[in-house]
Amino acid sequence: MATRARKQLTLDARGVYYRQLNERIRQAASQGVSRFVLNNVNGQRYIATGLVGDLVFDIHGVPGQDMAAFMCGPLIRVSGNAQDGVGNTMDGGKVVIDGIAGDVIGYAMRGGRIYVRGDVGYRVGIHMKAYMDNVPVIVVGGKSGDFLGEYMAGGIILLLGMFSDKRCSPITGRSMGTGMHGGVIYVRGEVPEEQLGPGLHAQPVGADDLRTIRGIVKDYARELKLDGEDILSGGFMKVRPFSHRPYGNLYVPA
Amino acid sequence: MHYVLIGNGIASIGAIEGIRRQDARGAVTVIGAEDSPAYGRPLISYLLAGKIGPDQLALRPEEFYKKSGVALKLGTRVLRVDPKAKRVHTDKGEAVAYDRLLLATGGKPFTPAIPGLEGPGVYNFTNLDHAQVLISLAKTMKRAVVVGGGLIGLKAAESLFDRGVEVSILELAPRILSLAFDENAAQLASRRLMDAGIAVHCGVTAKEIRRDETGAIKGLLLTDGLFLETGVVVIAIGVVPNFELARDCGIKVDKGIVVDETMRTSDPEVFAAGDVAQAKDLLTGDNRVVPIWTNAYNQGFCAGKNMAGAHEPYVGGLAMNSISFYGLPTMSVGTVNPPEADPDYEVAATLDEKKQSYRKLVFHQGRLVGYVLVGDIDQAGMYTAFVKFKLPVAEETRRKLVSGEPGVLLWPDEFFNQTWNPGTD
Amino acid sequence: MLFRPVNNNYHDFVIDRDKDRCINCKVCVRQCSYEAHYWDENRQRVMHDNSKCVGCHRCEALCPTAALTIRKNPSEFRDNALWRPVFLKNIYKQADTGAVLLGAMGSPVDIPCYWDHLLLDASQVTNPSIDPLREPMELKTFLGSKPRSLEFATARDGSRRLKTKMPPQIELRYPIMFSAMSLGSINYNLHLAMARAAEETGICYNTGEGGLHKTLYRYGPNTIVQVASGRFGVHRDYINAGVGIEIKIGQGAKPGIGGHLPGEKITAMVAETRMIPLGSDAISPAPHHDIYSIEDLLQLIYALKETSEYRLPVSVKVAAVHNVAAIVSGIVRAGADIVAIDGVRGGTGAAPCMIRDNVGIPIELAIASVDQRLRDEGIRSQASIVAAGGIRCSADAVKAIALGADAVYIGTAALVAVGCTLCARCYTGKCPWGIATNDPKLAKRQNPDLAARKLANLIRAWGHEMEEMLGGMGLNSIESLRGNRDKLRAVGLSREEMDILGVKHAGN
Amino acid sequence: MKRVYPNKDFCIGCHICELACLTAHSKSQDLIIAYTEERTAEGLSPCKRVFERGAQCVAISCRHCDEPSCVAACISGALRKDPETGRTVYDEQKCVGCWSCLMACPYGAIRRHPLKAKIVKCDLCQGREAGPACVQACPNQALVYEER
Amino acid sequence: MKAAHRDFDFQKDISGCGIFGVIHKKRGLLPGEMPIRAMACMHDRGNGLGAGYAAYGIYPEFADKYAFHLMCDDEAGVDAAEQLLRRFFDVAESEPIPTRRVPAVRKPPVVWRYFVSPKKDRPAGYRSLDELDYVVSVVMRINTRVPGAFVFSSGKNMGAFKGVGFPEDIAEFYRLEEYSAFIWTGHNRFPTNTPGWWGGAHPFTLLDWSIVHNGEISSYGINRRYLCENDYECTLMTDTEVVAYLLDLLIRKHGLSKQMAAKVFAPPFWDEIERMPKAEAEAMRALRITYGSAMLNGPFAILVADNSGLFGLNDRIKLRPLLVAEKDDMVFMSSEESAVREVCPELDRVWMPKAGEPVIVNLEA
Repeated sequence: MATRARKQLTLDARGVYYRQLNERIRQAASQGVSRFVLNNVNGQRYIATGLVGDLVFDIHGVPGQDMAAFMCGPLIRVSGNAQDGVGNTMDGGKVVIDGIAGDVIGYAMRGGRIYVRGDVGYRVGIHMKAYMDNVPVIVVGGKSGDFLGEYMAGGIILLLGMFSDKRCSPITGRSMGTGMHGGVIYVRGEVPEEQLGPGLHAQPVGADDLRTIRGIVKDYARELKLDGEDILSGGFMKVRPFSHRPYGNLYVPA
Repeated sequence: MHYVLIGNGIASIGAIEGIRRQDARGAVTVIGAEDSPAYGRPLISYLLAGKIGPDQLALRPEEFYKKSGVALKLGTRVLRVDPKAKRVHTDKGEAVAYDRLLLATGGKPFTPAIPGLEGPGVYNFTNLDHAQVLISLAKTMKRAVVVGGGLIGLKAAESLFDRGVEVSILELAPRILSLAFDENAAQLASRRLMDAGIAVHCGVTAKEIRRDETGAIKGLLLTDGLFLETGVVVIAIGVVPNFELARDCGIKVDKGIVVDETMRTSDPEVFAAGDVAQAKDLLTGDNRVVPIWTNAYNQGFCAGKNMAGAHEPYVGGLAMNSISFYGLPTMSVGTVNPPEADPDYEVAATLDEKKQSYRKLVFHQGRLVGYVLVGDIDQAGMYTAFVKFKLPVAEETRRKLVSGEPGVLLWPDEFFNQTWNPGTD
Repeated sequence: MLFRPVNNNYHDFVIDRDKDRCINCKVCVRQCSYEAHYWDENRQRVMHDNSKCVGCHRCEALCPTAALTIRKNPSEFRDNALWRPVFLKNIYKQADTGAVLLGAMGSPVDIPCYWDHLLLDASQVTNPSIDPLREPMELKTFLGSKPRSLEFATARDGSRRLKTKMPPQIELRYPIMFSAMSLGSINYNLHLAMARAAEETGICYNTGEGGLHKTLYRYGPNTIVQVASGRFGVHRDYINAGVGIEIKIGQGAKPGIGGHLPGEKITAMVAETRMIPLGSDAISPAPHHDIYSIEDLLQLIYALKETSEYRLPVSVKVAAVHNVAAIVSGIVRAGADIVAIDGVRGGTGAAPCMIRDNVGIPIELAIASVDQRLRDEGIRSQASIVAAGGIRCSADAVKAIALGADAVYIGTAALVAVGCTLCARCYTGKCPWGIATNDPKLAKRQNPDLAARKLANLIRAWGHEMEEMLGGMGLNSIESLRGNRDKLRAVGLSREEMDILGVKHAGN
Repeated sequence: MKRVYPNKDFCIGCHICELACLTAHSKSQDLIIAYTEERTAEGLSPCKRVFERGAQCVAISCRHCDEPSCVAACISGALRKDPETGRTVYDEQKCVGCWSCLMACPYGAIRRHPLKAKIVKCDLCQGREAGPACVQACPNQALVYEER
Repeated sequence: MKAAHRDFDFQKDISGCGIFGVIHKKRGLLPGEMPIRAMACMHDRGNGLGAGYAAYGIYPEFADKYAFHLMCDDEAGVDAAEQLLRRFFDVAESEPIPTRRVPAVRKPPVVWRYFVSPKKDRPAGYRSLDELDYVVSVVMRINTRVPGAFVFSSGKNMGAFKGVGFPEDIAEFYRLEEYSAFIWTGHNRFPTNTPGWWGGAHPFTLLDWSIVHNGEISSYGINRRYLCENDYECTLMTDTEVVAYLLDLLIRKHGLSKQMAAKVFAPPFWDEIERMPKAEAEAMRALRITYGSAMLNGPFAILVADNSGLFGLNDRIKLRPLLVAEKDDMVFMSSEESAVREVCPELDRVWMPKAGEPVIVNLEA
């Protein structure tokens, strides 16, 4: 994909309001531009939000909220940190963040991949869902805040805990996987039981899981120029929902 | 346009209705040898049994011919057809010109060569005259022998028996109903007849009819040496196509009159239908003579439409028989006795002797191709659908068919909708 | 009757079967999805089990000999104004199960209904009432943000051209829409029926939060797509499928509470549309986890506007709660083009009873205070207001509009139109009327042809009544009614209530 | 001609059409009497038949085919096509109970009379002002009576 | 922003009427006798509880000054109002409006007129307003805050004369035959419910807008709330005031033409809009969507005058009569033809405008 000649547009985003920036991107995309280099991005929201198709974005700077929301197809590389809401309800494509990312990453995401090299904030991967061949994946190289994978209904979260600035924190915050009723969370190393949501337990991974992890890590390492074998050298545990109907017995007809 | 139909049976009725579907005006003339308006030949047994009166014989109401604009020439025999001049010559000395001609002359009873056959007291069972004679004879007659254990023979036996006559049936084959039914069905039917009091002799036939000096029949000597005393012999072995008219005027005949898919004979203005025609069989696709009531009507109908200018192929006849013996209904449709060695056929049969009920389904390459029902016949039409429409029979469907629960919901969706809800998505 | 918990016998209904009329035809047996009627082999006749009856009246409605009457169970506890039987029965159930009381549809408790305390005006002598049958009468309504003023250019030929760029609008032939009811909570047949009825009557239906089935995209011009916390079936094409997008924050029947579609209702079609696996629960959390503050709402509103390239108005639906006026003001300032407000009497497929019956405020008060607040702040034209939650008849709708709403949503009324009897057991998935069920055997009780016709009839009937009421007031266009509280008078309300509603007492 | 068309997608299997059919063809014209008395005493039975298969069901009766197999099969002339109305008409007087039509009709639309050697078949409620009773009674419009 | 709480508590008046207007396009002066006779001819359209006139071009010597007509319950009211007036304006001239005693006119208020210009040094809080808003705010202030005082006319080179009585009585009271004007409007009122209040009579004015109105505005409730959002207080218990304020809002503040303002008041029906050419349809659609709350619904015929001309407008299903006639440079608008014929028997052209179609006559420069 990278080898194909692409019509490229380089934009200096300094001081450009997001609405103009995104309008410009949409317009260019409709005219056949498929590679965007955005320089001096600083807080512009909704970059690549709602975009479809084979587009590539190289973002230099700090993109703003809801980057890649509802996105379906494009590849985004951020050479820095990202803020909150990356990949909100994202459908497909890939977001690679060579830094840390904020809260609520991949909310209700149902396809595509989000790779973060460093730490992520709270409520990452909540409400992720899968259907048939659409299986969203989030890989976090560092550590995550609380409520990772809350309400998770499908997809894969891979938490490595390796490239983190938070030396003393546990690999994940509290209430991981609360209300989870689908999908799987893989964690490199041990999962502190007290950090798990009610009813959840970490189990050792099986051969199938390892095959899945290996596939994901390979791509992750390639995108972020990391040593995949080093990542895979650690042990992995997994957290799965104890029921696909966690609240089935909570109610009685009045 | 003048349509002339020779023969006044069900094929002609079909033809009249077919012609009128297509052409409201053209003149239609029917020439019939018998004196009465068209009647249902199978009704003869009902008449003979006293179940219906002569007034109930007519197939169509009196006004039918008038409303259909048909001129009737009854009691008239056609002696000759002149295809070149497009005329038919009758025994009344008339020459009737036609534009299109239908030969619906039906079949004639097959009479075996039995010594002593010639003379009084021998009847067949295919026309009204004989039936009327038998009715009057039945008052005095004590015993009768019916030669032939097929459908006609059995019905003849039953109706005579109902008139108080002691009846014996002779069947050459090892069992009765050998053609249309299988052994189990025959067994149940035969049991029902015997329980009623009819004597059934299988594997034998008449060797000789013995007569007294007046020529009256004394009795019948059987091939196994038994002698049955009787005054009356009813020959009910079957019918053969009555195709002499066609043959004599050069129209191509084989087992019957040869017709193409539009029921047209080798003469383009002459059509044939009914028991005389050798037409397409639905299941095999071959042309053969299938002397079945329904086929006769359908062929007549199809011929009628095509005579009047349509070009609609005959879909093919399906052999089917429905007959009851003392309240025990039996039915057979399509292929019921598949070649035993052929592995492509599969038979599923359920027999319940106590309930006198029998169901036999014959499958061929994922399709139902025939069935026999005895006793419980209420689902018959639903089975017929599978045979007639050649519907696919998947596992669940097969199970349902075999367990006696066929239904329209087992039809493929698309076919169901086309059939029941045409014109919708 | 033996061998079952005692409180099963404290059932709510009894089935009254008239033996002279019952012919044992089993229509009731086949219709009752709760198996309250059954064929008794021993007795060789149809029998029933009162404890299973939920009071849906399906059997009564279909009994061909009118042999059945469903009655309230006459068995009563000793009179106690405080400890009414419902409280006792609920406690018995909870003591047995330790579970949360679940209810459905709008709250059955006696929360004051202000529609019943408001009366409409009519013209007499000094101005003429207008006859809607013969004179033009306009109900056409546009939802969306309106500019404060317009600029025109006049061409040389005298024709005028609009210079102001108009924000996107949803055009409605009647100021009524079908409320959000998700595919899954109700079945496809009703979605199709709503879509068709909306198309036929020139209004909109709301998909609810369960996505949009692929065959319904063709009804886009009459569709508002909803985005809720579960984000079921939400993707770019979905967002762009209709004429408006609605962010669901809350629901009148359960403000502050999420939703939960049980796995039983997740059939193949529902799973496909929601983009979730077959048979697993569909959980909508109480909040959108990307919205914890008003600026987050703004963020989502504009994410949706970006995704729809600013072609579609964005609506935000909230439950009517105590501070609704301030909340709505914030929502309008966050960029919403439409605000839908759902009052405490709003319907639901499932809600904890305590929430349903005790949280929220009536829609009448909410609309009045929101409309006034937005006018006070000079931002009323920036967003349209849609009132929802217990609109039972066209007069309710007219009153809502006179109080300040632009249009109303009807949910329960639409379901009643197709047979719902408010038995309030939607969450069982066994709706005998084929509404709140995806069981193919039950769902087909809703023939979309029939349902669409009934829904369209309802809209037209209400429309006609609204025209009559409007004509009676001497108005021939709905915009002259909107916010026109002069057309309302209160009966039996306190000064305080009238102040909030902004109406005078009748006689004044 | 107008015919009754069944829609299996919306047949709810209530069998009310059968009851309506029964009543419309009863002497009493009263469902209760028809069902409880005439049905047992006189063998009154409906021309409709409801098929069920899992969640599916459909109520069928005579299609009044353009070229009906039953008419072709009828040996007594009891069944024929009325050229004026297009209906497939049945004259009970003439029926001899041979069941040929029942066998020939691939739509399963013909039934035996429970007590007599006669068949029962839909007559589209001939003479009934409101049209076929089954259509009128169907609570879900799974039966329609229309020209197609 | 203004909290207009409990504004719903005001009751609008309900009345029937007769109206008349005449304009001389070339600014030829028409004697007061003309509108007086015309109105008298339509005597039976009123019931003696209100009548009034507006006249343009009557104060040429003070043409650049705002002419304030003030009515007060008593001298104290005049003093209070004048005191307020002088805080905001330089007063060039003040005098009682000449009147004569008429038996039919009972308990007249004290009427006074001032010719004023805004002070250079305005009081604090009023400095950011443009001049017209400044004038309006003072009018509103007097009308709402000064007990017993009411400004019933405040435009330049024009004046309103109104009160409780039949038109001919009110004309006699104000000695109108002594005035000449190039635009006259007149009004005869038939209130069904209001007490005879002088301020409630027509014309209703704001700056140099004057409105006479026949009919009832059924949309009053929402028109008033819409105006309230836009900082107009409707306090005069007459639906006519909304017309004046709406004109001020639409024409002066939003910059719409009279033509467009008329379309706001009486917009085309949706089905008509659908049949219009695209650009026109788009304009009308936007107009209705944006200004739905300013639509005047109910029966009305109104005559609106200002220093640029006269325009007449009907509601869109023409529930009230309006007739237009031309003679030379004069254009007449009236509820009844007889009133016009009374003062000008020979007419060049007479027609009834279509419902909702404004008739706009501008003075030539």
